[in-house]
Amino acid sequence: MTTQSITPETTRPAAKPGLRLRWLSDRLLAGTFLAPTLLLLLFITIFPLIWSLYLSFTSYNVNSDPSWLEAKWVGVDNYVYMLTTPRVWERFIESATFVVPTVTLEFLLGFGIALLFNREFKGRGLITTVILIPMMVAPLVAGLFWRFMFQADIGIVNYLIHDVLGFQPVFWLTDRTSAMISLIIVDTWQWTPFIFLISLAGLTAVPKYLYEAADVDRASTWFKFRHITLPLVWPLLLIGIIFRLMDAYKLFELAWVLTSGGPGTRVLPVHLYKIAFGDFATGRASALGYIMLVVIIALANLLVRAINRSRAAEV
Amino acid sequence: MSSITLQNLTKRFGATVAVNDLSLHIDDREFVVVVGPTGAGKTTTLRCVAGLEKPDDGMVLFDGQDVRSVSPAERDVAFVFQNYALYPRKTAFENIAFPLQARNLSAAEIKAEVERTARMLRIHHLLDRRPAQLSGGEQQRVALGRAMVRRPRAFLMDEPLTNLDFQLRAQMRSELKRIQRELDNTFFYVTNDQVEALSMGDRIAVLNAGTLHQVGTPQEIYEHPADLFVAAFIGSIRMNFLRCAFIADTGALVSADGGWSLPAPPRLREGAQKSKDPGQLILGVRPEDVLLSTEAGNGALEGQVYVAEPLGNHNVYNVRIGPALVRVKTPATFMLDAEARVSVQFNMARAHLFDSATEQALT
Amino acid sequence: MAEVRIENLVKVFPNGTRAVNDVSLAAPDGEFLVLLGPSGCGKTTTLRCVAGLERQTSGDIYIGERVVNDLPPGERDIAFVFQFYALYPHLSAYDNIAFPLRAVGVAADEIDRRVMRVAETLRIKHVLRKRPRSMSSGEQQRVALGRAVIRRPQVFLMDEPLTNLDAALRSDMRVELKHLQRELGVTTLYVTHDQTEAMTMGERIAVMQLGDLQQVGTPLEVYQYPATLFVASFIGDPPMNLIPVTLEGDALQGASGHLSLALAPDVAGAIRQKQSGPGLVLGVRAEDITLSGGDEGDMRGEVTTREPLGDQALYSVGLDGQFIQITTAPTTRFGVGDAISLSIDRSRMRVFDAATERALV
Amino acid sequence: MNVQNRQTRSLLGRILFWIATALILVFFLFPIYWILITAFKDRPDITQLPPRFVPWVDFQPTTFNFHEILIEMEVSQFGTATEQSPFLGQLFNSVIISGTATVVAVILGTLAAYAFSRFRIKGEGDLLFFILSTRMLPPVVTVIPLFLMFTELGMRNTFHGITLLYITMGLPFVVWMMKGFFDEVPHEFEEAAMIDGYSRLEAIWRIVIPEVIPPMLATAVFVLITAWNEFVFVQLLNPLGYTTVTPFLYAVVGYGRTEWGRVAATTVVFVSPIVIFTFLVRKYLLRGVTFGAVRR
Repeated sequence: MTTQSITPETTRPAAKPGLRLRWLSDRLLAGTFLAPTLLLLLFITIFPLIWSLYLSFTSYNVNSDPSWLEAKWVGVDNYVYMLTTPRVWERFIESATFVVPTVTLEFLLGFGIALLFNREFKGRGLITTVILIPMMVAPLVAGLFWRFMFQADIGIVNYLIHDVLGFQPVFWLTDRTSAMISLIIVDTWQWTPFIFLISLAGLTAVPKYLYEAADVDRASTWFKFRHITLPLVWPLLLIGIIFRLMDAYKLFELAWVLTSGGPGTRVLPVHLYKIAFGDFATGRASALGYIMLVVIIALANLLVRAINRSRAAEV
Repeated sequence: MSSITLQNLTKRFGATVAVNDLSLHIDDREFVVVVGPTGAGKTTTLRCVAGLEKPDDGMVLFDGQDVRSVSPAERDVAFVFQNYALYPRKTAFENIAFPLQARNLSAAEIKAEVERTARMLRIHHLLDRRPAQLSGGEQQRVALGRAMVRRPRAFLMDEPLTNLDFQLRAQMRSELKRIQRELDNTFFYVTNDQVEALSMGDRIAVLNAGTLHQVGTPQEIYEHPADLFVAAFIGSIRMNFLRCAFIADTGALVSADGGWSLPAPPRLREGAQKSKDPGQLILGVRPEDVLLSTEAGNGALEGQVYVAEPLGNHNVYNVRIGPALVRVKTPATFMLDAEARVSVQFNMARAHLFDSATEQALT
Repeated sequence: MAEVRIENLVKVFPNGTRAVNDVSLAAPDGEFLVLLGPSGCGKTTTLRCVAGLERQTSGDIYIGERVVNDLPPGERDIAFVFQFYALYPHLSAYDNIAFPLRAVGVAADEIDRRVMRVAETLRIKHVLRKRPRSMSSGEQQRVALGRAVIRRPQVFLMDEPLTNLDAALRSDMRVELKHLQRELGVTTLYVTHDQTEAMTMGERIAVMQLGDLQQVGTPLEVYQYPATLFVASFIGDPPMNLIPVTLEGDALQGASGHLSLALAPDVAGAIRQKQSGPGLVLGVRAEDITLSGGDEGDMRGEVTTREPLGDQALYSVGLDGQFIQITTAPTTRFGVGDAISLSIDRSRMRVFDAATERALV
Repeated sequence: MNVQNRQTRSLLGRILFWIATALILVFFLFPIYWILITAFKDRPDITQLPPRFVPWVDFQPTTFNFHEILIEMEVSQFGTATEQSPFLGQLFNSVIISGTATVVAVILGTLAAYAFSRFRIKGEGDLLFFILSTRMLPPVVTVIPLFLMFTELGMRNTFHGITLLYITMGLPFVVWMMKGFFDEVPHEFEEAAMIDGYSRLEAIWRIVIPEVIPPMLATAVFVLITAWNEFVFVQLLNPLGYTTVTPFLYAVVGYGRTEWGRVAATTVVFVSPIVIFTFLVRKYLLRGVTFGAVRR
């Protein structure tokens, strides 16, 4: 047998003994791996949500009612109230006044900076990293930084406006309009880097040969931007924009820290917080929370679709 | 060292049927090549044998024993993946030793076995490198080493040569064949390259779209393709196919556009008569069975050179005959000008006839 | 239509890689010239310099009578076909093909006429409304060709355009592309790593390795008379057998005496005169060796493997630790382990200097 | 070599480019610089107008503020009475709470991610979307029922309550990130090991996990940062026990006349690890901030 020249006479070794958990089928393993995560999410996220769904149909007040079990069932009254009272609609509008300009500004700045930095230059790696620091710090901290700089008397921003440029100082955090502007500025400061990061990734992923083909074909710079850059970066940008829309809509901490939800910056989440923990109207707050959830779930759906589409395009 | 039998194997992924009612027997110590284009179901078949996929229907037998409930680890087969699946953080030595560590072997035994294998594959000097530091060919050998280091019941190979450049591929072909002879073990080898199939297999199974088209020795497959697909897929220069009709009165084959008529020898005549519709036939002629000449010959067709392709050891002429383009293989010394008018003769003794409705061979 | 001439082209990349090393090369008007070599040999860089997509470090590039060294790609009157086709993703096939004409302001009806004609030739009329993403790779390939063809440029530059197609489609496209080039008569520089493509398509082949030009010649010249060991090993399927030998008297001797090949005195003399050292390499093609069962022949060995390939059989014979490959008619039936003798066709062999790697005779 | 390069080559273009770059850097980095130097200023220097920009030139740096927050804090206007600063204790809480939450979340999430990546799971897409959506919920909405639940179960002001919450907040992120990374490890790796005689569990432990250690560490850093930065929940759920740094920071601002020096010093101590981590995981930032949705 020719085998012998290369196969010394050893018997086929038996499998190593010991704890190998071979009886664990893939099915069982999948269940074991998934269970803790799903259970925790059910216990800490879903169960309380269902509870609060129940409460949203009661007149429960955490301060005055002895127990939630005895809270009065009021049907859809809370929802009706929340959707009909003009105060809530004002909050929706205030939220929109914040979300739309902020995300637009972040998009323009972030994409613009990405276009600017989409080239080889000295220090590119370092600069593109330090620019990202704002989005890593807590919104609370970002709020503190700027609250300090926006101080009407000793703040550096007013020093610049008044002492250097010679304009009237601005009461940044106390005036209705300028409070909103401050909020927009700070959010832009913190989250433009996010759009920048996504845009830059999109830009560097555009295959170079497309631009070369356009060069050979004598295409203009505008054509290259319009027909090569934009369509190829857009799927990613869309993901970034939807992320930002969701986050801006949820924004709470920044407004809370900057103005404590003062005039001009009482966006929806701040309003909700004040109903829940100022008035302790738990039932009503739960109802408003659910109204907010509907919007956020719609946005999340958009996001997942955008992600899937850009994944499909990658293949 | 086992025989492998597939019985009515079927595997679906959602709505797509990857393998459709496949039956195939591989003898102990036989080298069987399953060949087919991408998506033919070759890899799925192999993965069912390895136990990496569960068949929806049918079964896999090793030495006549159903292995349905046997896990991949206990099937005791070796598998070489197309992308080699070498562990990037382990050295070549550690990669090859990995299967042995699952068994009761001392470090010294493992070392001896790994080095024996490495020497056989001539990668002994590379054992302390990591996969990233190895060339494609060397990685390929390490992957083979990991399969060979233990003595499995069978080797399953999934396109192991596909990622090599062609010079290396040719070299590895004969080397793999030699290794199989030395190991004297069962090889179940999957490829999309008909050259590999012809050159390495004791027998070849041609698979397309999950269906087995033909099983046979390389010679049988090449000389007697069972249907149009096999005829087109096997052969380095594709077989020529010409639509024609059989005229029973004259015993002639007439081209679909009426441009030519050739007398059919008895073998083709018999074949044509087997068809339900002798008016719709396909004549198949291999490029080496076409004869070109610059002088008009008796019964020859008229054609014009469309594109000439010199390959060094032979030439391929693409010749227009009416609307059809016929590939002709000639010796390297046979030179024709571009656009030259030529006469073309088919070696009808080696021609094939297919039914155009069933696509089955009639001869 | 114009001649393309490259003189002393050197390209050094900023990281110090010398991609192209003093290459001079000319493709006469209307020629199909193939640049062939393994990846990293500098063939694509050369092509990109001709296109103006890279600026050469030194050397001159002529298209026709013009020096185009400093012209941007758009002004060189060339068309470039990229390996990945480089179709504009958000334009239809029609608009992709029409694009080079629109860029120079050709009238709409003229554009339409020309696009239709090109689409007809390339048989892609049915995909004109589709976008690249929804076309097969073969269709994308044709659209990319269409975009190149429509301008009637002076030169076609093609960078591995067939690499991403499957085997059957590739051999069909080879024939079509070659035919199309001859019809149009446009000078073409074609880059590939596939020697089959080079042999079958090129009027001449320029073989490159590591930035150096190794040989330029017709397919048959580079096949039968390779100038260097590299060309011998890169061209041909199977590649040329290369056997280390020394010249003793008027005979070539293998390392262990299994090979002895008497040469004509004038051939031996020529080798002796040109060789730089004792080491020589005998190069002989697989089809230029005949096998026989008898005792006479230039070398003896044992069949290691026999590979039936349908239209021929490929034998490997072990000799001094290497394997000699021999192709024969499919009907020969030597078995594995058979002792056989091999005879070499002396009129078709090549002898190389092992040190300089250049051909001596 | 396209147009962009040619632009950069022109001198005017380069000057404009660097001016723009400088403006961008000032906008994004000045606030950070300003807090940093404020932390090293004396009380009078902080309120000086015109402001003092350059240490040692404009003002003399001092560690006074750090002394206050780390060791003892003046509580009267005249610097006579002092008390132990609560900061160190809360810093310790922050470290152990976010640390524990990170370790547990990464382990559990990694297991789930492996299951999603490798096994065929019924309704996989829906489950994944469900997991993602829990993370997208506005904290102000979820904090209401959580507040009630924690109160009912006596989990307010406890270590396990807030840690459990942070684990759950980190899980969706770990699952999505790690699923992406597992998807990139060829499944042939485990298959080869399983054919070679190992069980799947061994294959995971010996082959797959070593392949994903660097991205797993990056994922851990992101979870850690999220827990570290969290404010709304800890403020409401743990005001009296196991309070972390964020409520402290908020409180420092709140004490009537704000002691900006203390705020700045606290912030510097609090943010420094974040800056270091940002540099450590810069390769994974894009994936991190998009839940692994964008992989380039």
